[in-house]
Amino acid sequence: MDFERSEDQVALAEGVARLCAGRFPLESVRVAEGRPTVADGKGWAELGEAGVFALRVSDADGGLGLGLAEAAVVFEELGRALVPGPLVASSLAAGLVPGAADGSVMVGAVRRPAGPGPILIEDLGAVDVLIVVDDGAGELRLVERGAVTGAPLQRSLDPLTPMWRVEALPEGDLVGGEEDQTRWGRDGNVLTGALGVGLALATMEMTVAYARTREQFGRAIGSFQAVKHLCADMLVRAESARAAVEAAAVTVDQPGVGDPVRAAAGAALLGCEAAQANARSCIQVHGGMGFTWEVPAHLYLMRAQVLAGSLPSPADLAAVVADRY
Amino acid sequence: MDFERSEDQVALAEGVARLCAGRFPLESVRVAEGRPTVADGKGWAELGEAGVFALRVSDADGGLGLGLAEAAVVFEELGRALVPGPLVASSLAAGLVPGAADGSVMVGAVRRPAGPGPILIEDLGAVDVLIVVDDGAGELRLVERGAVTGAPLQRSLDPLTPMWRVEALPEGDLVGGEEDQTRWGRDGNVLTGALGVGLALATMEMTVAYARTREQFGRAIGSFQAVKHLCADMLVRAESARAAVEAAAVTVDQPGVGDPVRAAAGAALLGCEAAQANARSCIQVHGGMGFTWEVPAHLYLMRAQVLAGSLPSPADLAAVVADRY
Amino acid sequence: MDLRYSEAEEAFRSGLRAWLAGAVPSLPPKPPANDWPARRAYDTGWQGMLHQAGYAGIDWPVEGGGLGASPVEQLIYVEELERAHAPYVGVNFVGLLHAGPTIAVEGTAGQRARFLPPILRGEEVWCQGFSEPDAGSDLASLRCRAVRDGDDYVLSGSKIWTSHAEVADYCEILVRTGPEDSRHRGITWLMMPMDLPGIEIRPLRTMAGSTEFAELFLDGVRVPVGNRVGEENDGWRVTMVTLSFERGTAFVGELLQSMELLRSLRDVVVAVGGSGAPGLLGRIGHLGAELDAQWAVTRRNVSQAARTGVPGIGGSVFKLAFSELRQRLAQLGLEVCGRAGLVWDELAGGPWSAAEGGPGNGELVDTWVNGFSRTIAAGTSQIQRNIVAERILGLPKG
Amino acid sequence: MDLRYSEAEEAFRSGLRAWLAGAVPSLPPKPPANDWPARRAYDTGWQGMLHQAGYAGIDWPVEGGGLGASPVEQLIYVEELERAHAPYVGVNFVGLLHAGPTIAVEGTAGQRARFLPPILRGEEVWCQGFSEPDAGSDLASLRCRAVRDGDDYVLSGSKIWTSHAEVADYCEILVRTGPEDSRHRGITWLMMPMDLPGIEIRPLRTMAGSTEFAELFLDGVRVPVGNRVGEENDGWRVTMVTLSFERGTAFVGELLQSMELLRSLRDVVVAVGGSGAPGLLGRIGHLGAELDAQWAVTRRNVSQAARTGVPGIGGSVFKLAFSELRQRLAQLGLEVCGRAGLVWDELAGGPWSAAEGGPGNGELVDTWVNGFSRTIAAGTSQIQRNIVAERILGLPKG
Repeated sequence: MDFERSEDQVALAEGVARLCAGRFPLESVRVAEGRPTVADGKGWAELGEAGVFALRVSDADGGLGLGLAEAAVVFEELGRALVPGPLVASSLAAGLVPGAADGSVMVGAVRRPAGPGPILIEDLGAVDVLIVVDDGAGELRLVERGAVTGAPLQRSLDPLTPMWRVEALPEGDLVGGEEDQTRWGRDGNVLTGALGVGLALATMEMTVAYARTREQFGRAIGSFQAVKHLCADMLVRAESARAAVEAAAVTVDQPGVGDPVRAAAGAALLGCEAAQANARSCIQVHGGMGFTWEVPAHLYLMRAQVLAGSLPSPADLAAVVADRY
Repeated sequence: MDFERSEDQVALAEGVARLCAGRFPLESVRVAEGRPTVADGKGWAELGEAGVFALRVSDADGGLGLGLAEAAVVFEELGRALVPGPLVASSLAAGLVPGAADGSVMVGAVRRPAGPGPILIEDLGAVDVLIVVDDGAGELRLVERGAVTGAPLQRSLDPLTPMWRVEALPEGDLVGGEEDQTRWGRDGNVLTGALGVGLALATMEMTVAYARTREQFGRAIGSFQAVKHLCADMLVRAESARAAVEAAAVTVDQPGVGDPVRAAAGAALLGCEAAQANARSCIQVHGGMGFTWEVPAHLYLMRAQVLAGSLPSPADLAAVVADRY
Repeated sequence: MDLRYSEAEEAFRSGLRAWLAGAVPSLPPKPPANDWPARRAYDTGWQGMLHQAGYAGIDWPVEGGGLGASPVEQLIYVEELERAHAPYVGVNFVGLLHAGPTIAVEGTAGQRARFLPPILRGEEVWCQGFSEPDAGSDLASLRCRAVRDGDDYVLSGSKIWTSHAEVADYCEILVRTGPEDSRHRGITWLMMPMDLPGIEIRPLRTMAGSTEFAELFLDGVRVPVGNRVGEENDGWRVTMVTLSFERGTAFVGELLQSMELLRSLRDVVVAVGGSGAPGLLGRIGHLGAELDAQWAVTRRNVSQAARTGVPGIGGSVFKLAFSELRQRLAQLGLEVCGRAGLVWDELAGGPWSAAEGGPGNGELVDTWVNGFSRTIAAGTSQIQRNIVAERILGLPKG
Repeated sequence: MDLRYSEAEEAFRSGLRAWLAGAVPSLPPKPPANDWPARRAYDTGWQGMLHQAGYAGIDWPVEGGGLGASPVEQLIYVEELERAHAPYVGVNFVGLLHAGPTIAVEGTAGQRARFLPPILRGEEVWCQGFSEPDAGSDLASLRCRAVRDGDDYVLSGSKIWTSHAEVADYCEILVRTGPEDSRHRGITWLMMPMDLPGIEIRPLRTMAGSTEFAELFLDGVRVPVGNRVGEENDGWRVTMVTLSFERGTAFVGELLQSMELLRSLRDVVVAVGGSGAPGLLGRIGHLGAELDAQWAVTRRNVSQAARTGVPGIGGSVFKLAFSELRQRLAQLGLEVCGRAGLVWDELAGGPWSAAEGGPGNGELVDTWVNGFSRTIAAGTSQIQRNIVAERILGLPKG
């Protein structure tokens, strides 16, 4: 048992962090804020070339043959860098949808809604194909972008994740049965949780940096206990969620070490919560500046909301954990 | 509209506070800790003489003809002083049970349980009669103490509120119908909330006094923000709950100013929560000493638990508020 | 403790209610959120109507042209306006609630005569220049300098969080007239015309997408000495006078609106049902009890103000409690509307939608996003807790 | 990241498990809670059995007579003991987990030979004399004096929170040998025999009703200089060495027990059903996810210790998170057992009762009451947050 990251995993994280810093620096990502299409095919192809989506595809199929643990490590960095686009869907679709693995095809996803209400889809303007997850029927279906009639909404909560409205979803082609649909939910929970952990770490670091330098009453605000304790709680949340996410990933990779479904649900729950709560603390510690558009604290908060909105509700995730405890 | 206490109400509170300080100083109350019978008839009679139970009985019937607002003011002081015994039941029984109003008869109460499980009754060793509240049937029934077979439990959570176990409750005599039972629940909510507010204020004052004098790292611990903020939150909780309890009392007294049932449920909810949360903070700020038997912080916590245990569950109280909002 | 209103108070209420019943429906449609000239026209138009009807400056002292109403009448006033869904005070906020009252109490007779009537009539709009980039929580460290030169003060520096600066005629501004380290003792309160040379206004976009606030950059702006309210270097006290003038009713409208929103969410949850409903209703009931408690705190606060002229500890209690309550309420609202909470656009098709009688996802999103400012603006919750602990509970300064 | 155990580790686990399966059922009944002589006999008896079986001092260095097991084996050890419901370390806590390891690392060869074997065999019991009435969170301000007189130190002062003092043979005690204001630099670590003249032990009752702790009053107690571990005035460092020796497994037993308790509560809630069940199950699932996360944090911590010899930031994360988790778990437990939570006596008749396979109300009450010490003992959560903020996040001291 050695739950530390391996040297390869550390190197992988550093590599992705470098890629993000070079290709997706926040100031350049922010240029697309509020547009109906944010993620672009060129950036996507670069992520694909770097192996972001092909990580778990077997060597034989041209992938890297790694595990969900490595994917979680990568996704933490993608979250931290606020990389836009349907990262989780495209990663889960690698091996299922031709072109997903190398980033030449951008794959989005949507749950087929059980009840009434509008159907909202993230990044519909950018994707090439859409996976419709039908939890009721236990199916994954593939829909070509062209077969979907949708319109961008004027003002998405996350200005880097444009939401599109679709009146009705086509039936689509069956690409996965119950096992795939279960795997999609489980692994999606882990990867979404990993993105959340990345967000939570980013806001923690941003907050600590600000608290060290911002002065009020003649001292750095980070010297006040009220601020210190907010920061300490951010660390506890982020590190607890990170451990949960990585343990869930390893539990999927290594049969027998635990219940992967329970671990994945918990990882999603805590990863998103850490992202949300840390973003709130980040805004609070930044004071008035935290409430401005300019300071990116709100972007992390809104992305956290998007992640949470892509998952089953917290109550449903908790029910899975309770049921399998 | 003048929601401040009147001069008479202020004087009433001061009088009860003086009575408690003289008759029920904590060091003398604590002598009875852990005994199967704590409340005593003599003290009860003195409370009765002071009018504590007869407050709302009409002048014509030998009472003081005051309102629930005055009762709430009095009960806040009784809670603050940790006065033991079935205060709420005896107050609600005044006018219903002969002798309750003047304290010559100590009246306890118990809800007739809907489901299985042991029947626990507070202070059964001390009471003369018992009101059985049957929420299902919408009735109040009177049971003589002698008709109840019970045994004291060895170790009650609140060492000043001995719990007795009873295997079965006799049927008893009908002393109140649905209206009385509804009134019992509503006014009991307010009075229990008032006791809770008293507890919350007592622990707040105790905590602030300790934080002012206890030194660590060369300064009073109350100068540290972490302690300050715990204390500030105690004030917010206690004062919010106090306002809620007193507004509920006045809403019962003055038809037309609001919904007394909703206000009473909210008062019970917030009064008990303030008592519980402030006791927890009191223990925390006292550090190791707060965990000792000697420092009375735990007595306030345990009394808060007893109050909460005498009420419908927080979920049920909240449901009443939601339903009537 | 009496929660009944007197006959005179009830008469005031019914008169106001009757007038509002006619006035509110006669209003033009609300202008777009960030069209400030249009919003100025709308808000000042409404203020003009209030003035015509005799409802302007209800809580202002009579010397200042106000009605000198009691805090209880003021409470009734705010309550009725909210119940009638009347427009918010909007761009008149600073003039009516802060600058005006300050001038009414601290200004000269000439200043009162010149500046107060246009505020009450809705003719002149004010903004506030207090905070600075490096003076937020620690306002007393402000650095914007004013140097006396003949009959003028010459102002240089910058201000932030100046609301409605783009459409304001005057700015109540705090400047440093004492030495750099004079803190509270070296601050002066001035009325700065916004059309003077040397003022640059840069809109500041909030995370809610609003351009309500701006940064001000002042470079040699000459403000006549006659525009000073109070003595030189006495501006801190002048400001505090006005803050204590605010008698605990500033958030009454928002509190009542929160109660209405909660009721609406309750209806949605009941309509949707399902296994999640009891849990959500429990949270709704709890929030309801807490909002009721803050309504009680408000009435206590107003009663104290009516007796003593100043609100008691209730103001701090309310601020701390309500700012967090409002955030929790909005969080619950966002959960209720599910994925529709991922967009500001008002959508139809869900039980939460305005089209089906619900609060509307756009409204919920707006409430949620704006909620984040509640624990920051006008004193962060951290600063508020320090104040409560030190000034009310008497804990030693740290 | 690998969560699989090696063959050697699995072999260690199965050997231990097999031994426990025989040993635990052979134990006598547990003595009453506050009968300390009986508990000493019980706990030391169990330690003797562990020693006989070769499972004593598993995580002690080999030089100290321990097995020098890896942190992973230590984790397995604690885990298996908990799964087998083996006795807790009890009165041997200080000797096995603190005083012994300190002597093993910092003591002389003679001290090791004299003091370590009796601890491992369960023959000598230790207590701890660190905290003082005026030195709690601020331990470095301790005032208990030790004055050198010939070959003795003469001790005067008082200590508090000395666990199992009544039945202890030795006390690891921190005393002030430097000037009054020398703080960390003037403290010395001594081994004080508990039978010396001048030691008064006054039991300290906790709010849980336990007399596990005591106050010590020392009046001219003569401790031989040979009983000093480390140099004079170097006691702070000596103490810290041991604290870092603790490799993140101290609360593993309690964590696993918490998971078992949560499962048990889940079963009760499912059995009871009703409209409150989904809400309770939601809270249970959330707590479950959080406990799982702390189990992951623990394994990370142990892995770091295995690689580097010292645990990383996980120890502070775990302490802060778990102490509050434990309180919330206990709170939930108390809610589940309703009015039965108003007494410690184990009752029958409800689905939560031990008689019906539930956790038992007495157990739940005990967990709840003891939970209050979790955010206080071994560094309050407030102090912990300061440490995390300053040492891990690098925020400036305030």
